[in-house]
Amino acid sequence: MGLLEVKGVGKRFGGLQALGDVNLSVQENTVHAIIGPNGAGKSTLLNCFVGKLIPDTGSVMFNGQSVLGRTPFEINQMGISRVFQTPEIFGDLNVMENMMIPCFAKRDGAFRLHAFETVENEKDLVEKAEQMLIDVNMIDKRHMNAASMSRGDKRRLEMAMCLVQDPKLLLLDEPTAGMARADTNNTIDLLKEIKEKRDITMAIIEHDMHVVFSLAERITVLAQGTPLVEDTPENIKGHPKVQEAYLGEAH
Amino acid sequence: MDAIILQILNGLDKGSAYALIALGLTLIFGTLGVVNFAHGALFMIGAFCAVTMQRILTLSYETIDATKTDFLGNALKVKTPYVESWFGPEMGASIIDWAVPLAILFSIPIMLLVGYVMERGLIKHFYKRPHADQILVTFGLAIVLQELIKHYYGANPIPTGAPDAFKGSFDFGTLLGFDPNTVIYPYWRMVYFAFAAVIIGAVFAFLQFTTFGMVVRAGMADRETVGLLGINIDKRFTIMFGLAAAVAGLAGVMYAPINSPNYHMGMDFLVLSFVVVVVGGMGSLPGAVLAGFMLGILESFASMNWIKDIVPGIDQIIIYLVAIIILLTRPRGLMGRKGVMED
Amino acid sequence: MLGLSKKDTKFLFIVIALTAATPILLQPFPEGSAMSQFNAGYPDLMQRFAIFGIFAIGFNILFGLTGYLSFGHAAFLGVGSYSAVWMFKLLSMNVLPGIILAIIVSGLFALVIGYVSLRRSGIYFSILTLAFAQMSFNLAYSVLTPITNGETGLQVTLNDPRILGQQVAANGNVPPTNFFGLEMGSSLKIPVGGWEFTFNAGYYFCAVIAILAFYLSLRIFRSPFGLMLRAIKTNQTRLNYTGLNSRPYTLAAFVISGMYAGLAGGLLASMDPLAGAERMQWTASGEVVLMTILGGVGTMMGPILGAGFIKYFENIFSKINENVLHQWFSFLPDGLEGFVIWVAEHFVGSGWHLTSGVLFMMVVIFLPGGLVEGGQRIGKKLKRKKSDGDGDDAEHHPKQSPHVAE
Amino acid sequence: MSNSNLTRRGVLKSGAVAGAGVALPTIFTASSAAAYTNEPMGGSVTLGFNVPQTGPYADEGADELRAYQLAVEHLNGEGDGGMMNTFSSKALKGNGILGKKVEFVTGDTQTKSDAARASAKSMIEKDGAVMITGGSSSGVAIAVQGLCQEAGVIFMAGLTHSNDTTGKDKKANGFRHFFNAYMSGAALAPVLAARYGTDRKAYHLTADYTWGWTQEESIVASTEALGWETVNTVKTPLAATDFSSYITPVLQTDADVLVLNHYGGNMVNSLTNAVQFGLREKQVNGRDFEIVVPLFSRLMARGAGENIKGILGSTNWHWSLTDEGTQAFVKSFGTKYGFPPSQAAHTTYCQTLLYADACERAGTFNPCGVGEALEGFEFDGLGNGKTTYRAEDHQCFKDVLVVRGKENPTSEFDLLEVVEVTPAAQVTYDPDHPMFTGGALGECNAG
Repeated sequence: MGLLEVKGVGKRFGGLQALGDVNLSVQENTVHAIIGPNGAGKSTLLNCFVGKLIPDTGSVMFNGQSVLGRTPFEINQMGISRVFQTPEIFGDLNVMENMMIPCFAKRDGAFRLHAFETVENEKDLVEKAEQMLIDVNMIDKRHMNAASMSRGDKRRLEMAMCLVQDPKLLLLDEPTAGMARADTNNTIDLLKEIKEKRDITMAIIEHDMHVVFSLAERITVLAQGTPLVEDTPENIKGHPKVQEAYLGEAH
Repeated sequence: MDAIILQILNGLDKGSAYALIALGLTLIFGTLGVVNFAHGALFMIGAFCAVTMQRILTLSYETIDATKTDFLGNALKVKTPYVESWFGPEMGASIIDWAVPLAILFSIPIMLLVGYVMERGLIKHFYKRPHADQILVTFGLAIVLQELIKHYYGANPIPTGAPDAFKGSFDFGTLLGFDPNTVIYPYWRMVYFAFAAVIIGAVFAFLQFTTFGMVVRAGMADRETVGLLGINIDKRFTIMFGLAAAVAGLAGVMYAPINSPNYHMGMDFLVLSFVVVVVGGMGSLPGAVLAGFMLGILESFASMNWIKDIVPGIDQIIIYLVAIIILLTRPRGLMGRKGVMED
Repeated sequence: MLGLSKKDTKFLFIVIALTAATPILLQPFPEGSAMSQFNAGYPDLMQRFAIFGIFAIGFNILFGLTGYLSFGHAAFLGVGSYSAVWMFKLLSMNVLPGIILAIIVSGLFALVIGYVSLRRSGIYFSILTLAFAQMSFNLAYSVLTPITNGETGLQVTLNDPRILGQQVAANGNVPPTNFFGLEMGSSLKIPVGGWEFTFNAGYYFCAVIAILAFYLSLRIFRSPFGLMLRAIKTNQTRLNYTGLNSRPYTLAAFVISGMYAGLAGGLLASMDPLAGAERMQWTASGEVVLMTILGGVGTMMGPILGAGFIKYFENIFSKINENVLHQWFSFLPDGLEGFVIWVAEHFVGSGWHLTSGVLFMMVVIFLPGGLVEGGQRIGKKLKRKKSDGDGDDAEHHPKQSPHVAE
Repeated sequence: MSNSNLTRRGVLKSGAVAGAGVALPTIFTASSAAAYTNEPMGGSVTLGFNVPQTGPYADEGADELRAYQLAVEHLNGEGDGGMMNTFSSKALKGNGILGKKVEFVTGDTQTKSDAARASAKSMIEKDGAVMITGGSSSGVAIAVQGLCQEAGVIFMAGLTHSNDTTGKDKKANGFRHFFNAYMSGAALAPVLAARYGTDRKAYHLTADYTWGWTQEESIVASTEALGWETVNTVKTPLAATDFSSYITPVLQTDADVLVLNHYGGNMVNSLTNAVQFGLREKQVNGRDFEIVVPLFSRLMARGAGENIKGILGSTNWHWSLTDEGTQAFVKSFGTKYGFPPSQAAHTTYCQTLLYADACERAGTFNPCGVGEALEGFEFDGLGNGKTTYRAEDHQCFKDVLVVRGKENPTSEFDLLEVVEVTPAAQVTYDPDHPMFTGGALGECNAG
C-alpha cells in the first residue's frame, strides 16, 4: 500500500479527455517522478491530488484517506505540501514572516484567532523556522522582502516553507521550469540534500530529463492522459514506448 | 397589461442611461484597467454642454421697456437674444428651441478634448497604480469638476427643454388596441432610447469591424501580448478614453431634457452605474449593456403599486438586492471573465 | 511592555502623549486673532478626531491588512449609533450600555454581511458590501422610520422610558449623556495669555477608548492573526496550499473592523445623542476609504492622520466666509484684495468640497503612500542632512520589508 | 495639571461663579461660568448662521446667507434698515442688540442632520454663538433644534415645512417662522375646490421621508374634508431621479388630479416628468387633468422651467406682495444683490430680526428670557401681515399665500403669481390637533 494511491482517475474538459484511466502508487520515502510530453495531463493529475480539481472517475487516497472533495488547505493539513511551477510566496512579507506562516499552520490548524499573541514571542516556531532557513542557506536573507529576491531564492524559500511543515508528501510541479542550467543544478542539489537529511516522500512532475534522472527513484511516464509505464529510472531510459512518446520532443 | 408595457418602456429608458454610462466605464476599465470614478462627472459635463449651448444661444442684449417695471420699481430691462435679432424672432426662437440637438455637435469635440486632457494629464500616470489609488484620484477629480460646475452654474437644476417638435407623447395604446391615452410615451424619451441604441450599436460595430477596434479588443484581452507585437497600444487607448468620455457626454446631453441638469447628477448616477458594470461583469461590454437594461426594467417594475404593497420599500433597494443575488449566483456577474478585478 | 516590543511601546506612548495634549496642540493661535479660525481645539471636533480615528483604525484592520476594500462600512457605524441611542431611550443616559450594545449589534450585523460578501473577492466584494450598506441606508431613511426616525434621525425625547435612569433632568430637559455621573459635555476651560484651552470630559473619554482601540490594533498587527491577514493580501493561493483557511480569517477581520465601526458609532451617539441615517450612506463609507488611503493604507498612524485631515477640512474650511476673508486680506490694496478673495472664495465656505477634492488628488499624485509617506520623506531628508558625507546611504543596504508601524 | 500657573488662571476666570477661595480647578459644564450658554461678555454678540452650502439646496442656503448678512447690517445700523422700519415693534435701535455689535459665523449643514449638528456645535463651542438659525429641510431643523435645546441656546428655524418641527418634535428653545404642511393644506384646499370642483379624485406622489408624509397627511385630510377622493398615495424614494415609473401608473387610474408632495430636486424632476407624459393635456371625464405642488419655492420652481405654468401651490411669502414690509425688504435686498429675495431669505431675515427684537424687549440674551419674549408675541410689518408666535408650540401664525406658476413671466424671477392670501385665522389649528401631538416643548434650557 503506497502513501498516495491513485486508482482509475479520469477527467474530461468538455470534449477533451485530459486524463484517461490513471493508476499510480507513490511509495513512502521514495522520489517518484511523473514525466510526459506537453499536454500529457501531468498538471491535471497533480491538481487532482491537491484539491484544485475533482476527477470525474476514480479515487485518490492519501495515507488511507480520500482527498477527493477536500479543499487545498484540508489536504495540506493531511500532510501534502505543494511547490508551484512559478514560486508562490508571500511577496509583500519578509523571508522570516513567510516561514512563520507554515509553522503556524502546522501547529494551529487551518484557523485560529490568535490575535493577542505576538509573532516574535513564539520562540519554538521562530527557532524552527530559523533552523529551516539555515538548512536552505537563506538565514542571512531573513529580513529581506520576499518579492525582491531572485527567482532561485524564491524557489528555495518556497521549498523551505513546504519543508518546515514536515509534510508526509511533497509535490513538486516542474521545480526547475524556466531556470538556467546552473540554477537547475542548484535545485537538484538542494532536493538531494533534503532527501538525504530527512525521510520524505516526493512526487515530482518534470519535463527536464536531466532533473528526473538525477533525482527519481521511480518514474511514471504519462502520455495522452494515461500512464505508459512505471519503472525505475534505469529501465525507463531504454524503454521503447517512452522513446516513442518523446519522439520529436526537444528533450 | 398596459401597465406592464409602460413599465417596460420606462425601464428601457432608464436602462439606456445606465447602459451608456456603464458602457463607457467598461471601455475605460477594459482597455486601460482604470476604475474611473470621474465617469459620472463626464456624464454631468455632457448635460452641461446642453445648458451651455442654451446659454450661448440666449446671449442677449438689453433694452429698456418703460411701460413695465421690475421688482424694484425701475423700468424693466427686456432681454432679446442676439440670435433673434440676427435671424428674426421666429427663426431665432426656433434655433434656441433646438439647443439640445445642436449641443450634440458642440459636445463631441468638447468631450473628446476633456477625455484627452484627462487621460494624458492624469489617468496615464495611474495605469500601474493600485485600483484604490485610481479610485481616490478620480473621485477627487469628480469632486473638483462638480464643484467647478456648481460654482458657475449654481446648485439648482437648470431647465433644458427638448425642441417643441419632440414635446408631447406618442399614443402606443391605440396601435395595440388599448383605450386612447392609457399607453403613451413621450417623444423625447423614445428619441433617447433610439439614440442610446444607435450609440451602443456604433461602439460595438467600431470595435468589431475596424482594425483599430480589433487591436483594442485584443488589447483588452491581453495587453502585454499586443504590446509585444510592436503596436502602439497606448495611443489607441488614449483615443478609447476620449471615445468613452464622448459616449458619457452624449448620454448627458440627451438626458438634459428628461431631467433638468444639476451639478451632482453625475454622483447620483455613479454608484448605480458601478453596480451595473459589476453586475454585467467587469470588463464585459455586452454585460454592461445587458445589466443596464435589466436593472432599469427591474427598477421600473419594483415601483409598481401592487408590488410595493406586497414588499414595502422594494423600489428603494431593488437594484442592490438584484446585484447581491446575481453576484452570489454568478461569481463574476452576468458575463464577467475570470481573474479580472478579483484581487 | 504590554506585550509590545520596545519600539512599539515607545510608539504607543507617543500616541498617548499626543492624544492627551490634543486640546493644546490644536489651539495654536490666540483667541480673537485672525488665524484663530484655524484652531480646532473645541470639544466637538476633537471628539470627532478620536471617533473617526477609531473608525479608520478599524477599517484599516480589514482593508490595510487583508486588502478587502469594503464600500459599506458606514452601515456598521450607523447601526452602532442607532443601538446606542436606543439604549439612551430605553435604559439610561449612561453611555456604557449604549456603547456595549453598539459593539455587539454591529458585530452581529458585520457577521451576517461579511459571511455573504466574503464569498466574493475584489471589486465584487466591494459592490456586495456597497449594496448591503445602501439598502440599509435607503430603508433606514424610509420604511424603517419607526426604528430609525428616518430623515430627522433618532433622538432622545422627554417621553422615553429610560427605566434605569432619569427620565427628565432637574431642569426639565432630557438628561445629558454621562459615564457614571461624569457628563460628556462638561469641560474645563483654562485661559493662558491670549489662548483658551478646553479640556472636555467627552473628548478624554473618547481619547481613552481610542488609545485602547489603537493598542488593540497594534497587537493585532503584530499577532500571528495579523500576519495571516497580511498573507491573505499578498497571496491567497499560497495561503490555501499552506493549510490555512482564508475565509474565517477574513470574516474575523471583517467582524472586528465592523465592531470598531460600531464602537465609533456608539461613541458618536454618546457625544451627541442623535443617529442620522446619512451616517450609512455610500458617501460616508467612501469617506473612511478616503481617510485610510489618504493617511496611508496598512500603516498604524495613517488612518488616524487621514481621519483628522478630512474632519478638519470639513469643519474648519466650511466655516470660513467672505467676511473672514475680508478680515484676513484687508491689508492688501483694494484691487488685489478683491482678486485674492475671489480666488480664495472658490476654496473655502461653500467651496470646501473643492479644496478637499484638490487635496485628495495632490496626495494621491505626489504621495502614493499617503500622508505617512510624506512624513517619512521629510524624516528621511532631515536624516540625510544630518549624516551628510557619512556614506551610510540606506540604498546600499539590502531592501528591507517596510515596518508596518511606520 | 502640573503647572500651577495654568490652574490659577483657570480659577480666576471661573472664580466669579465657583466662589472665591476654591484652590482646585473646578470642573464645570460647558457654560456654568456664565449665567447661560455663551453669554456675550465683550462688546459684541455672535450669531450662528447654519445653512446648506453644499448639496442640492446650496442655492437656497446661499440666499439665506444673503438675507442674514443684510439683517446683520440693518441691526448694526448700516444700510437702509429694511423691514426694521416697518416692523411694528420699535425696540431695535440700529445699534446692534442690547448695545452689542452683531457678529456672525457661518457653517455648512450639507442638508444632513449629522453634519448640521456638527456645524452648529462648533458654532456654540468654538465661536460662542448665542443663537443658531438657518437650514433648508425639516430633518436638519429638527436635529439642530434638539441640539440647541440640549446646549441651551435659541434656535430660530429656517426653511422647515414639516408639521413635526412644531409638532411632535417641538422644543422650548426652538421657534419657527415658516409655515407648515397643515397650513399648506388648509390654505390650498379651498382654492383647489373652488377652481377644480369638489368631486375630484387625487393621486399623491410623496417623498418617502418624514416631511413628505406629514404633507401628504395634511393635504389628504384637507382636500377630503371638501369632498375630494384620494385614489392612491405612492411613496417615492428620496434618491429617485427619474419619476417616469411612478407617473405612468397615474395614466391607468381615473384620478384627475396629481399631487406632488416633493421638494427641491425631487419636485423639479417629478413635475418635469409629469408634464412630459402629457398629464397637463390629459382629459379625464371631460375635465382637464390638474397637477398640484403643495409647497412651492421660487428657487426650485426655476429648475422646472416652463412646466410650472398654471400649477397651484402654496408658499410662505413672495416678493411681489405689496405691503410696505415686503416692499422695504425687497428694495434693500434687491439693491444690494440685484435680484429679489426668495421665501427662504425672507424667513431667515425675519427670524434674525425677531430674535434681536426679543432680546431687546427681554433685556437679555438668556434663552429663557428671549423665549418668554417671543412666546405669544404679536407683530406686524414683516411681510405676512399680522403675525403671532404662539406660546404653546412656538409656531408663527400668519397669512399663507396660494400661488400659481405665471403664464407670461417678465423676468427669470417672475415665476409665481399670488392667487390668494389666505388669512391666518383659516390656517390656525388647535395646539393639540392630532397631526401635532406626541411631543412636549419641555422647559427652556439656558445651559
